[in-house]
Amino acid sequence: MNLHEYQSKLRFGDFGIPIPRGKVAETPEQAYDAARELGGKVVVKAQVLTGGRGKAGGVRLAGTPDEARAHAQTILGMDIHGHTVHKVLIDPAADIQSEIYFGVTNDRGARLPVIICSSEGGIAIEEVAATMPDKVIRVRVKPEIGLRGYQVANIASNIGLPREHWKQFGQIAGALYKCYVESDATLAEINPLAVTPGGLLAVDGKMSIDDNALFRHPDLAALRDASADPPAEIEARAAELSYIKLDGAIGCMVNGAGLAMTTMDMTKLFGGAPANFLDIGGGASADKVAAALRIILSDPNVKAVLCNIFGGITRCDDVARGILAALEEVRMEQPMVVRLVGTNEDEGRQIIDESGLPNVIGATTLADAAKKAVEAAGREA
Amino acid sequence: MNLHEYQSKLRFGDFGIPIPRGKVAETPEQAYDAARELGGKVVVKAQVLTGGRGKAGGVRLAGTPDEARAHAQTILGMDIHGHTVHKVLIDPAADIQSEIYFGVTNDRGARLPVIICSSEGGIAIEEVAATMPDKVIRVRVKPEIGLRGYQVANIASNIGLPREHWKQFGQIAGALYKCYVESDATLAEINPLAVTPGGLLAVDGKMSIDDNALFRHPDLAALRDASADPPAEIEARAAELSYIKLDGAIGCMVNGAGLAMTTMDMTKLFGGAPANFLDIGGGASADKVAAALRIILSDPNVKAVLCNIFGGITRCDDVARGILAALEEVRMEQPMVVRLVGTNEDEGRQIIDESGLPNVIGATTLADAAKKAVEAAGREA
Amino acid sequence: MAIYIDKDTRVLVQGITGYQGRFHTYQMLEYGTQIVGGVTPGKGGEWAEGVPVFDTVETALEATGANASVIFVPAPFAADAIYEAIDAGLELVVCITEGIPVRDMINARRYIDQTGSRLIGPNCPGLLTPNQSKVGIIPGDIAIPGPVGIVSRSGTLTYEVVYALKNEGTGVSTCVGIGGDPINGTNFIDCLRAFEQDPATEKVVLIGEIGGTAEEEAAAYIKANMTKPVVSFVAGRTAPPGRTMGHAGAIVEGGRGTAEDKVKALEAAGVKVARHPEEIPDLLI
Amino acid sequence: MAIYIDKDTRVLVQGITGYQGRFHTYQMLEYGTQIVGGVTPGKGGEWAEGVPVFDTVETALEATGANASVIFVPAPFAADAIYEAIDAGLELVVCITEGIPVRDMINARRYIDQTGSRLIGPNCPGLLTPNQSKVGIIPGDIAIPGPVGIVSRSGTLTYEVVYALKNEGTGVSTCVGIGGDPINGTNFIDCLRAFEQDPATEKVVLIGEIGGTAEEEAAAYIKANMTKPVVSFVAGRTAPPGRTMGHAGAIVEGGRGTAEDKVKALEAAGVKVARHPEEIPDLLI
Repeated sequence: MNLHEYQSKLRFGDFGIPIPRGKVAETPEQAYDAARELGGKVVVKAQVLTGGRGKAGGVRLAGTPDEARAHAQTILGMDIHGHTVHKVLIDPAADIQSEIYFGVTNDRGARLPVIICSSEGGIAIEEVAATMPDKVIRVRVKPEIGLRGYQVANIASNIGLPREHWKQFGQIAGALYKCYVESDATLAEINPLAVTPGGLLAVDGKMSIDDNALFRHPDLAALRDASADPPAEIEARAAELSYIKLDGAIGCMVNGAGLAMTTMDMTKLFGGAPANFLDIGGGASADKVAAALRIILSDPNVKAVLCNIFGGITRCDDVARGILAALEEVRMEQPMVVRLVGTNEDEGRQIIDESGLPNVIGATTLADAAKKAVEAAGREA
Repeated sequence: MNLHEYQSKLRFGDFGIPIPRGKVAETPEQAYDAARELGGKVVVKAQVLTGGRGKAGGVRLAGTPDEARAHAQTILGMDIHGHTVHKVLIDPAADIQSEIYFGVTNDRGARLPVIICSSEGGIAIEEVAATMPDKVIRVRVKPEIGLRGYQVANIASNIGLPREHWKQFGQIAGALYKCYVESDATLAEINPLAVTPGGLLAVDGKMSIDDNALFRHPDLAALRDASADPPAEIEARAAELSYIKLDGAIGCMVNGAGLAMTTMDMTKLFGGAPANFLDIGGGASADKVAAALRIILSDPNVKAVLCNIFGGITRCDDVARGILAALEEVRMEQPMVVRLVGTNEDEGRQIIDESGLPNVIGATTLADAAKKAVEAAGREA
Repeated sequence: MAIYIDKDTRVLVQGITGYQGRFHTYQMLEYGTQIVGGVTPGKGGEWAEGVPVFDTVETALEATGANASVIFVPAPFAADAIYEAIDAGLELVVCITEGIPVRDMINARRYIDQTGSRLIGPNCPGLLTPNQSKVGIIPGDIAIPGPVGIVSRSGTLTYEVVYALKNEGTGVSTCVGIGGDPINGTNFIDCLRAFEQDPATEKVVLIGEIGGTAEEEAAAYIKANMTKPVVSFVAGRTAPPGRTMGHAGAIVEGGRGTAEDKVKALEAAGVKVARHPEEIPDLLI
Repeated sequence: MAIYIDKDTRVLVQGITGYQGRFHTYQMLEYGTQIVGGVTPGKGGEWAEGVPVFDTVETALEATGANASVIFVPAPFAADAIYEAIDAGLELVVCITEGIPVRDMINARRYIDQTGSRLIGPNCPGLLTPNQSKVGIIPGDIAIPGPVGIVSRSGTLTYEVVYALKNEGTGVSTCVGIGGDPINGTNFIDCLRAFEQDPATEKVVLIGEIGGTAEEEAAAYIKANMTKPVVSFVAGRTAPPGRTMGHAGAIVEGGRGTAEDKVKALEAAGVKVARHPEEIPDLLI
């Protein structure tokens, strides 16, 4: 789960990291009030869970409250890479002398948290890594002893940070690592960490929280902003399904992520294209299957549905019942290829067969199922 | 540094451990008010940093506010093993069905924190260990993974805790371990952890904090109650000296704990007895030496002083100057044996010699110094 | 012979009284696995599917002499179950549970590496040595005994492969699902090494997916160390970069870990890579 | 020959720009120790006592090829200095700092045990190999080279013994102060083993004190493994039970760790125990 810039920075602030004393506005008038209260120049920043908002015009400098209102007027409601802007952050403009990148994430290969730091902040770290790899410092942290002061001194030395900032840099580094660990984050980054006449300042920030750990962070879970998510993804999350919309015509319903990807791959192999990734998970109930089918059919691009279930924990008869339940609510015009193999496969097939559904096509092997789905989608298109 | 019962329990409460909703009273009237506010039976408990207060009459049950006032009247000002009672805790009397001991300390041999638990709570755990060793459960904790739920289940099972209390017991165990770690404690114990009709309750508690870690716990350092400490120990702490009063006639001033103990041992070996343990530490300044001498001479039992310095970090000339400085303030009637060896020993001896102090006796070896001190104390006695 | 489990493996089920624990205990017993006990704190003394339940692994171990455990406890408590099994000294710990926080697994894996125990998973289907033992949730009837060792990051995709082999009359020595999480206890290389040494295994199937660099590392290992032929399949050629494809941890990180990269690395190591799972039996011939 | 340090030991001083660091750097240089660099974060590029100062151990190591360090940084930062030295791969780390919190040392010791480095201390006077090297704060002029190895939990008490030996014309191979803290890096047994193997050491003096069970464990080790004669002294016969005698961690726990217990255990292991430190030279003859 990703946090907005303003949410991330407030959390950084809770851990003692210096952040701008900004305000969130949801209307141009609120932006005006915020700018007036802050005084001086402000930055109006779109709060959207996607990158590249600066280039998209979502970040603008305002010299007066009126200008702030005008910018907010422009930015609020703007669409940035498919995300609608509902909030802007009004931050006092900082007098930035130089910009540092400072982030924490997991190094999967080393199976350790890793600090990533660069003197070249203010731009995407991937860009720095690609163009100036020497400028990206990576320091792994052993969780049992945490980020050590000496490691921070090494980093400060490596990025050539002036010594008068070392002490504060050490505090910020320690605080960000603590924030990362205690938030069960998978990413916590400050970019830029600005060097200003008043010291270091976390001018922009981003956090991603491990979804699997939200059970122990109800405060963070409550920060989820689903307003920009497509309705299908919201419904999928509610039903505990993994769903990602894609551009093809074949709606896929599969149990297991690996098999789901394979099923997608095979539609492509046989000349089609998947409309989505959808994993109904292990031991899926009929309810879950029904939700999955509703979500798939809500995509107007879908010309055919491919349901591929290899029963293990999941029972084929549950899946069959789920399909029937969904079709009582949702009208399905498209053909559906159904392949049920494994636990209770006979019972599952029988339920489908006896339902007398007109558009249902049975399949034996995975290849057979994929070919039939591609053909069916082709006929419909 | 030891915390009072009421301080320990308040800290336990901060970590989510259920504690009685008691109140501290410094006068009988406050005790009356507290008992009236709490209602019902209360226990009036002397707050002193020593054990055995129950047997000494420092813990009494009161049925009414008047009775609570009367008990407080008796207990306040009481001397318990050399500690004067300045505060009482008024706790509601708990309906105790059984008593558990639950503590955390360090197992030095294993170099790990260890949980100690017993179904036989309410009495000193040393007694249980001596008389019913099977009833004392020890479970070591690996700090990098902390106290695990399964370890707590093992403990609950071993002490025969009824299952309806397991969940709460797990929460309390986790909280006490967390409290122990985050307080840099060397001991955190609940005794008894009472089983009551309303669940488990930390009826009595004790904490010792690692003095060396107080720098990172200003809140805990502020809880120090020196009111019962002898003035000499308070002055020693202020001067960063290690001082412990003993019963003999030879005041010892030594640098280094091991050498200080050895010097004490040698007074005994040659027929005397040490009046104190006093380590002036490494690199002691003249100020520190002066404070040390003042503290030694404040003990009326002291018949002779034995100053044994082996210069390493500590410089003999600094020590000599400290002695002279102290003697300008404090009148010393007793003879003082001075042995200065090591760094700047010649300069040190010269300072002492040139001062023309009448009572100062030089010594060469450690044995020579100890013998001379015993003789001098004997002459004075 | 086989790897990791065989007919003598004596298994405890941690979380035996839960829905999944109970269901799969029944399935494992039906298959012939020696399930010698179950563990659910607070339910010691009960029975589940004819198996005695204990409060703790320690007491279960004393009573049963188990040497392995399989974990079905919910994600918030799964790391604790792993520590309990490891601290009790079990040789093999199979964690089926999915959704364990990454931080829990980083810490657990560091801890396990200091012990002599082997963890399989988490978020894995477990192991199957046909006609001897199954520890986990792999449907037993989809495999027959034979000379092919299988190691996979996936669950149901593995079943497809095993089932396709059976349909062609090819059997399996041991099938190991190592799980799809970014941090797990046993990786491809551990299993490849074990299969290389296992006399019952003649050929190996490695089933990978996008994300991470485990397949690339496996390829390097195969090139340097494997004498037995390896056939592979990699899922996720059509997955868009930068998106997480479900809980499998299949993340394409900064251009690394694409299916193309993995296929290329494996082919360069002499591995035949199937275009789809049902091609695997042909490539094994 | 000697143990742990000799004329080839190349030493970094961590905390070189502090009062103690600077003073003892001068003393060590005077004695002939190879002090090749110092470390103080934020002071890289400066010089102290003629020695170059670096910001970090890593950079100091690259520039100097040191293989040991001695730590004089204040207690709140000492654990960090230990981790820095260990992580840089130094073979020997000597921590003089006293007053490090117990919890810091519990964690540090667990960490160090997974590495190949040796920590001496904390709260110790360091090591002295006469006429070759001194790493720490032991006054160099109180010892002459010779065949007696010394290991001690104490500081100034050790100096007394070394000095008494010198006064009798007896020299020292290496003197190791392991420190008085409850948790330290190197114990009696480590040093006894090293002395037993060191050709330059013919006899060993072990200086203990009340508290803990280190002397009892050393006695058991001596009985089982030492062929060289051991002479001992134990401080604290007059210390009252249950009180802490200063920072030395000399705590009598539940009746264990008394001076009498320790003397008894040592004598039972064939060790001659002196009644006072100045008797030791006689017992060595």
